[in-house]
Amino acid sequence: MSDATATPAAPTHGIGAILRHAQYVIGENKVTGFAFGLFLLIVLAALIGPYIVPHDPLASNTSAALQGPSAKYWFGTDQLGRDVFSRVIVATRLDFAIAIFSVALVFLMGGLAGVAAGFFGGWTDRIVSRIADTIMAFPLFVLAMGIVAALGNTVENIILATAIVNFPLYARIARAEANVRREAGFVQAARLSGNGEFRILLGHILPNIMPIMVVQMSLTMGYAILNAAGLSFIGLGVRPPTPEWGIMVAEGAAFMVSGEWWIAFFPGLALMLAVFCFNLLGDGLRDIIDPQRRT
Amino acid sequence: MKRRTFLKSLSAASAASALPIPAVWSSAKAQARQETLLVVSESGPNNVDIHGVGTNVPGYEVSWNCYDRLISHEMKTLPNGTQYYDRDKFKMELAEDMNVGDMSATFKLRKDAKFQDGTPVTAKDVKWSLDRAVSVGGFPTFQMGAGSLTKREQFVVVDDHTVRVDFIKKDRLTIPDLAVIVPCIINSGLVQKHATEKDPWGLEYTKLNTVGGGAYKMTKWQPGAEVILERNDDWKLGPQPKVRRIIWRMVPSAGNRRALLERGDADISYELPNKDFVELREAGKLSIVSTPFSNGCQYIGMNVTKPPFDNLKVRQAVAYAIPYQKIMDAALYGLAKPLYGSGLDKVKDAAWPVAHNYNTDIAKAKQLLAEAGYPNGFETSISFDLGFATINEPLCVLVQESLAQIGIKAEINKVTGANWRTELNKKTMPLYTNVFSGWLDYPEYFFIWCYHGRNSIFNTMGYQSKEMDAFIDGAGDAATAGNAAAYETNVKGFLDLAFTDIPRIPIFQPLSNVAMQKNVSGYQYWFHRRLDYRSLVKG
Amino acid sequence: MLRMVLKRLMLAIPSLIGVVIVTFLLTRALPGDPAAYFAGPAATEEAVAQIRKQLGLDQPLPQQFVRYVSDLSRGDMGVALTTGQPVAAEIMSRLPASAELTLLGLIVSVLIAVPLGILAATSPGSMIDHTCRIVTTAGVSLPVFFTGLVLVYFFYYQLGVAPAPLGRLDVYFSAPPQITGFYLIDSLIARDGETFVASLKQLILPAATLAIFALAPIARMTRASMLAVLGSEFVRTARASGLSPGTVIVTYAFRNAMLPVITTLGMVFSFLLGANVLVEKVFAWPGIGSYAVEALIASDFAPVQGFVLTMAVMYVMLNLLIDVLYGLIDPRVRIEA
Amino acid sequence: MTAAIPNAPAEVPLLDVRDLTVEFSTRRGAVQAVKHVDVTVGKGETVAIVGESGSGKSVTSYAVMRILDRAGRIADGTITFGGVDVGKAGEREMRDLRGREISMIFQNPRAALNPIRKVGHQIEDVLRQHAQAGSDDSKAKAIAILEQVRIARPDERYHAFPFELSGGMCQRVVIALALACRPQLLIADEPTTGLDVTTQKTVMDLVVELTRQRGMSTILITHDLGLAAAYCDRVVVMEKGRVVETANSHAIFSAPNHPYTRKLVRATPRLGVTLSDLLPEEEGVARKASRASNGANGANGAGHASSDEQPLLVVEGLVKEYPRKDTGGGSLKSLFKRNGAATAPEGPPPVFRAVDGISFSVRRGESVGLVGESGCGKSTTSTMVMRLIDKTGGQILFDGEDIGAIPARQFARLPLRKRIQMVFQDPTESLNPRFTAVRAIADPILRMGESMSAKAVRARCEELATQVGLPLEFLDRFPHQLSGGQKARVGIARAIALKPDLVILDEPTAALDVSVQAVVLNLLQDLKEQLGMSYLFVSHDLNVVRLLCDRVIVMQAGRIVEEGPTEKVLGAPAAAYTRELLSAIPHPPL
Repeated sequence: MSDATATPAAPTHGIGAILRHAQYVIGENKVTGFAFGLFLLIVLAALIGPYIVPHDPLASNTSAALQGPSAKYWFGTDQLGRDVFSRVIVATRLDFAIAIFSVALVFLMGGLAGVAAGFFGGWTDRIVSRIADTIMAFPLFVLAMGIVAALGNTVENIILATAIVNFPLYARIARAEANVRREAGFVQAARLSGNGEFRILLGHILPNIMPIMVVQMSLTMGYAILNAAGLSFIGLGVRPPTPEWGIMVAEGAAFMVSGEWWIAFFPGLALMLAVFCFNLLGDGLRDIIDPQRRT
Repeated sequence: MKRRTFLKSLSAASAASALPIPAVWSSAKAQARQETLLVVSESGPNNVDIHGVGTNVPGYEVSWNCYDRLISHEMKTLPNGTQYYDRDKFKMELAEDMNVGDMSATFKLRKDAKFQDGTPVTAKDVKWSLDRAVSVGGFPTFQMGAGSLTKREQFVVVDDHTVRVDFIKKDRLTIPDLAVIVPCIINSGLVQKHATEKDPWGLEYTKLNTVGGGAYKMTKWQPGAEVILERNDDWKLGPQPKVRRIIWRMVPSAGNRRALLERGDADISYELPNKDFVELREAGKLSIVSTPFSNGCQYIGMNVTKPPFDNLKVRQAVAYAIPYQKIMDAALYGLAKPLYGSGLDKVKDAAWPVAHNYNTDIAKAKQLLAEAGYPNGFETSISFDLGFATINEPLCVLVQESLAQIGIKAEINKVTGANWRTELNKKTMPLYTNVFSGWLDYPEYFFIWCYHGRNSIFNTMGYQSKEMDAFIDGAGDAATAGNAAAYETNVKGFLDLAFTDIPRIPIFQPLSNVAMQKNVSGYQYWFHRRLDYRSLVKG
Repeated sequence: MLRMVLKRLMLAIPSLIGVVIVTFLLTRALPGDPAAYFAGPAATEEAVAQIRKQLGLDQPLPQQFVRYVSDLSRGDMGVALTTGQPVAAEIMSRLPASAELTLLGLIVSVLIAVPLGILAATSPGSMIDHTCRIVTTAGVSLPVFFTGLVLVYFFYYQLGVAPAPLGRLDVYFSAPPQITGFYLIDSLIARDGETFVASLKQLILPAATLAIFALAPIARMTRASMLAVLGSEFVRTARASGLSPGTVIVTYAFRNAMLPVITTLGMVFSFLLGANVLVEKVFAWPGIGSYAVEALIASDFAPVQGFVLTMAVMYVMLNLLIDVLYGLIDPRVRIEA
Repeated sequence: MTAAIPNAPAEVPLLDVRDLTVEFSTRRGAVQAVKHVDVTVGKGETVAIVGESGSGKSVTSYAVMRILDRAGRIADGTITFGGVDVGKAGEREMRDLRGREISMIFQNPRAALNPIRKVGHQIEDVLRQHAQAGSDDSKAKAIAILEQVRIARPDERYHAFPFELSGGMCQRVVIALALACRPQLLIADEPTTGLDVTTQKTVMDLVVELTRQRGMSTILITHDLGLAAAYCDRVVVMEKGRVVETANSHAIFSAPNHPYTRKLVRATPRLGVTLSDLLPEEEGVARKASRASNGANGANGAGHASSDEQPLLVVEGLVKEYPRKDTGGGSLKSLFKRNGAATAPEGPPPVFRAVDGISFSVRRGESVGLVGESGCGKSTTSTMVMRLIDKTGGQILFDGEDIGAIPARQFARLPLRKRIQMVFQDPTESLNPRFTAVRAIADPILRMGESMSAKAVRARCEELATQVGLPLEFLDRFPHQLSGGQKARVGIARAIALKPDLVILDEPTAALDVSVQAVVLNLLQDLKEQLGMSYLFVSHDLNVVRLLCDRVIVMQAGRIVEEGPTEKVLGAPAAAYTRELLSAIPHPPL
């Protein structure tokens, strides 16, 4: 056949192609490669961190309080003589969990609501858009504070608050993406194939906007951690003595001026690196999905 | 290398340009600086009238400096040189003479006393002010009540310059209670102009304005940010204060407050973390004055109305499990007076605060807990006021860790500042830490609030003991009657009982720390622990 | 244009109603009892109950809501417990401080980020591009309170080049006569160079903290939209017509690329207003953000409600402003309205 | 691979491209988009560069202008324009060249104009850049140029923004921009693609007229061999980055030399050919033979449906109204409104009738063509018949049942759904990017077919793939791994999976290259014969309609202007509009 001149796509399977593409992007873009490596480190720390740290992150040792970084205490010790390094590592799991769960939650709430709004339009759209507008009209951090203050400062509520403040972002992106595809040829074709509207929404639209949502999720993970840290900073974070980066920075902030910079610095650095990693990774993912639309 | 030199030159250049600016641009400003005292603290007043609804502690400071009272206290010098108010010696302020009789006290007012608007202070003003204190309700009325001043009829105008205060009962706290912040004398004529039917005491007006005759008047107040007080040059009730102008800035970050002090920008600050005080003292660039809180201590309280803390052995176990020394070292940096491990089975003196005989002894605590029927411990929560997190948080973390060793799993519960009082009021927190200190420095005053069966808000444990009540009441009666021996027996009685029954575990007596520039002097410790600007000197 | 403004305002009304309701419910759910707070220490149960009644807190929620709304319609936002001042007055007096800081932060950020974004877009994949990406991403990855603390530590405490982080003006200066409430502008109007320099010095660190945070979204958006526009056909046409690179980039590409950037600016501004809350706390800045945080921590309803409502109104006005600005640049929007 | 250049201009050519190679650096390394290309353009000559997508024809022109993307570079060869070595010229020199000596017009006129700048100012920018006008006279000059490109009321249009002008008008502005500085060479890159055939004619006529007047040379870059031959002196045919043939335009149709040119010429639909003629010789012969044995001769012989039988589809008085949204795009009214010139005496009706009471029928086994220019309502009609949108009025009877009365949302669940299917215009867009080919074909079977095992579904899909000529190894690929023709086949396989009675073909080949179009059209014809389906063929291309349809319906502004058997309507059109459409089709010189 004369038209059988398809592009010579080496792997016939999609996943293979994506992996190859990912490999290319990571290879080509050192920054993304670095972010990916960092991400693996974070995951590793979250998974096995608590079993490998040199000291008990909760054990106080007042005789060794406020020691600077040394061979024994790599990141120094805090006010109660706890090992900052161990606490920073152990905190990874909690911060990572906050990020993952809040992002998953906001995807379930905002992503699905947005897709439905964009696809069905009409009242669904109006309600979802109104909710998103209302949330947007709040200063987001203050709303998160309010939610945590009102519901109590537990990890669950921090996750919930982070998810709620991100709702408009997800709803809007999902809505826009679904709206574009609402009358797309393949959606029309799906209608012709006898797909009901819900099946089209979940089976055809949603998978197509997943890549964009995944990018967004990666970027929001960083924001989720920052949000949790900010809440901790003003005293609405997790309960002591649980190690968490934000609260460690807040605790260490007071020691900064007296020269014990390491108490706040290392958790702050970890915090920054994690957020940095998620942001770069989001960028990288965007490259993988669509090299043209990198922003 | 390059970067370093760059930074150096940068800092040098800007230092050169930054420092002389005030001098070059205006010598008036440098002059002003000499006569201005910059005070920095974490929070500021919400109301400058102590009679107001919900006036906070910083508001007391404004009231103290801007209003006069009939009487005040003399100063004494502590061995370390600190000026400390003398509980037992009164000084005349608005009154030029006080005559305490059996069931009344008569005050002659100074003839030259004037309010800040120039109107003379009369007996009418005094009566109106005291009437107001006992009438407005809330904290001021309660405080007056502590000295058995409860009815307006108790305040009698004898003539323009004579006021008599009648006693409803004999109470040795009545006269001291007239020297606290609450019975301040207000310019009644001026306030009444602003009074309304809904607000007969003119609280709305005095909330924002200082309407007294004190040594300072508030000229600017930006809530949450700044208070400016100017010296009242017509003030005649004492030597003229040296500082012309007080600028009181609110700096929420303790680190910033410290930095301001160290760099010489701020003149004086209290409310710094202990660690900073310790380091500042070691650095020696500033004068640090540390004085134990009069009649106060920080303690661990237990709710005795509910299991498991209704069990004496559990309470004792907890008392043996508190890591006292660790708290002293890590949470307080040694800047406190320990109230534990006295080594004495019975208290030696009839004085308070005084140490109890518990010390950290995990084995004994375990044993006691087992005896109490909790060999494997139990789960509970320990709460603290987030407003004082610098000490409370490490303290609670240490206590939590230590309790875990005897099997008690305590979850830490942070309570926001405003909510703390509500929570205390509910009396449902099983385990918590708190500070209480009384203005009137008498042991029975403390115990009436904190241990008496009439269950005031500060008896946070819900502690009820007939025996305790008898001791406390006995001490009060003995004091009024002037029976020193009975007083001592009763005081020792309630102290020993408080330690054996141990519903609350005193840990330490906090220190009131003030850091100031070397050129600032004249600091005086008052029972309210706020600054008295009148005695401060700069330069 | 007026019709568009009115239409936009109408559209914002449901959101504002939503904000009022959500804020009301949220603040009622805050722990803590204002009555107990007002009653002061050592108050009896009865005293607390009486104050509760005075404050109307004993009534069921719907009635409290009606009362709140009717107060609000009279411009009465209630009285703050912690400072004891009427909320409306305090917000009005503190708003300029926050606005000045946020705007300066935004301006600094735009001045850095937009050229950076353009530079990155004109040479995608280059070192400049990567550096821009890494620097801005690092900026947005820093928690603002941490940035603020580190800046204070270095520039004030260590190097001593920055003034004390003590609010809007050094202690020994007095505020310029209030006209706009922006010290920078007011001091210029008053021809008081000394105060201008002093207030500018105070502004530098907090504004830098905010600017660092805002760099990334603006630079990214500038880069992305510039890249899109540079690849568009009309730019190709302009190039093919031999127009000079300056004309192409400024008249053709930049103005078109600004459109999405302006939208982003709106988002960034509202984001900064949120970040302000933390920055103001670090720098003792007497703005509405720190006011709201203190109030929230103290379970003090009225300021929180007032603050949120003010921010919501500002957000609406800001979006309106952006739409108008958008209309000025893009004739298509103008006609549609 | 360089073919001889017949009739090479004797004098020194204006543009001389020699051995040009353009490389793009991509992820897979450097790719040569243009390989060793030679093109010359003499003074006053009009040369067409023809090729299918990916042939490198546009890249060649960009190289001449030196406006390649960042990734592209001239790897080899020389480009000489009027004695200037373009490859070595400095950027400044090039800037002076562009717009003043060589200018270019692009495919999408609306996108080619700065959307937020008045068109007059855009022309002035060019004038001033090349010092053709100062600040005092630039406006007058710009208006004069607008007038030259036949824009009515140029002094008003000077202030218009591109979005306020129609597509044809925008293209005139682009032409004005290109000709403003009286360049010597105009490069027109697919200047009329996407425009209606009548607009195409006026634009092309204008370009030719203006360039002739000024003695300019022109390069026309197009995929349409017919257009190229009709308007140009010489034609350069490119394939995969190489020039395969250069010939005089009348020679290219009559005696194409290169096999590729021959294939291209054959595949171009034109008068007097049948479907099988479009295919390359051998295939076409075989196809013709098989059709002959089936007793049908090409498209028009398929009239085996008896006329007394009840028609499959009857449309009666069909109306579709949309609420009027005055977005101003291209409408003159908004222009008036803006300038306040006209007070718009009567307001526009509140609704806009996209389809205005049309009636027609489709018999079983019949192919009906629905033709008209963009906005005539043909797609709205087909979408309503498809039951994807609801009608405003009238009836749609399918097999006697009024399917128009069933709301579109419910229709998807009815068994009737599988009897009406559609092949979409854009094969790429109509395939879910996340579905493999087999999954896309299986979709209707899974949703509406009898329940069967996964194996059976697969078997059925393979059967369908074979039927539409899609090699089975492509079944597990995703759309982006398939070529345009393969995607079209997947779309067709999906449409016929449940053996529908009526298939609506919505410009099924508009997005395809001509050679692929030829194959797909033949495939559609074969399938129709095999399965006995009816087609409703929606198209703007009369040449294609002629090949595939038994009857033709011509629509204009929501109404039917003419209807009848294909030969009659296209051979002897009764309506003026039909005649206009026919005459606008470029006729290569034969």
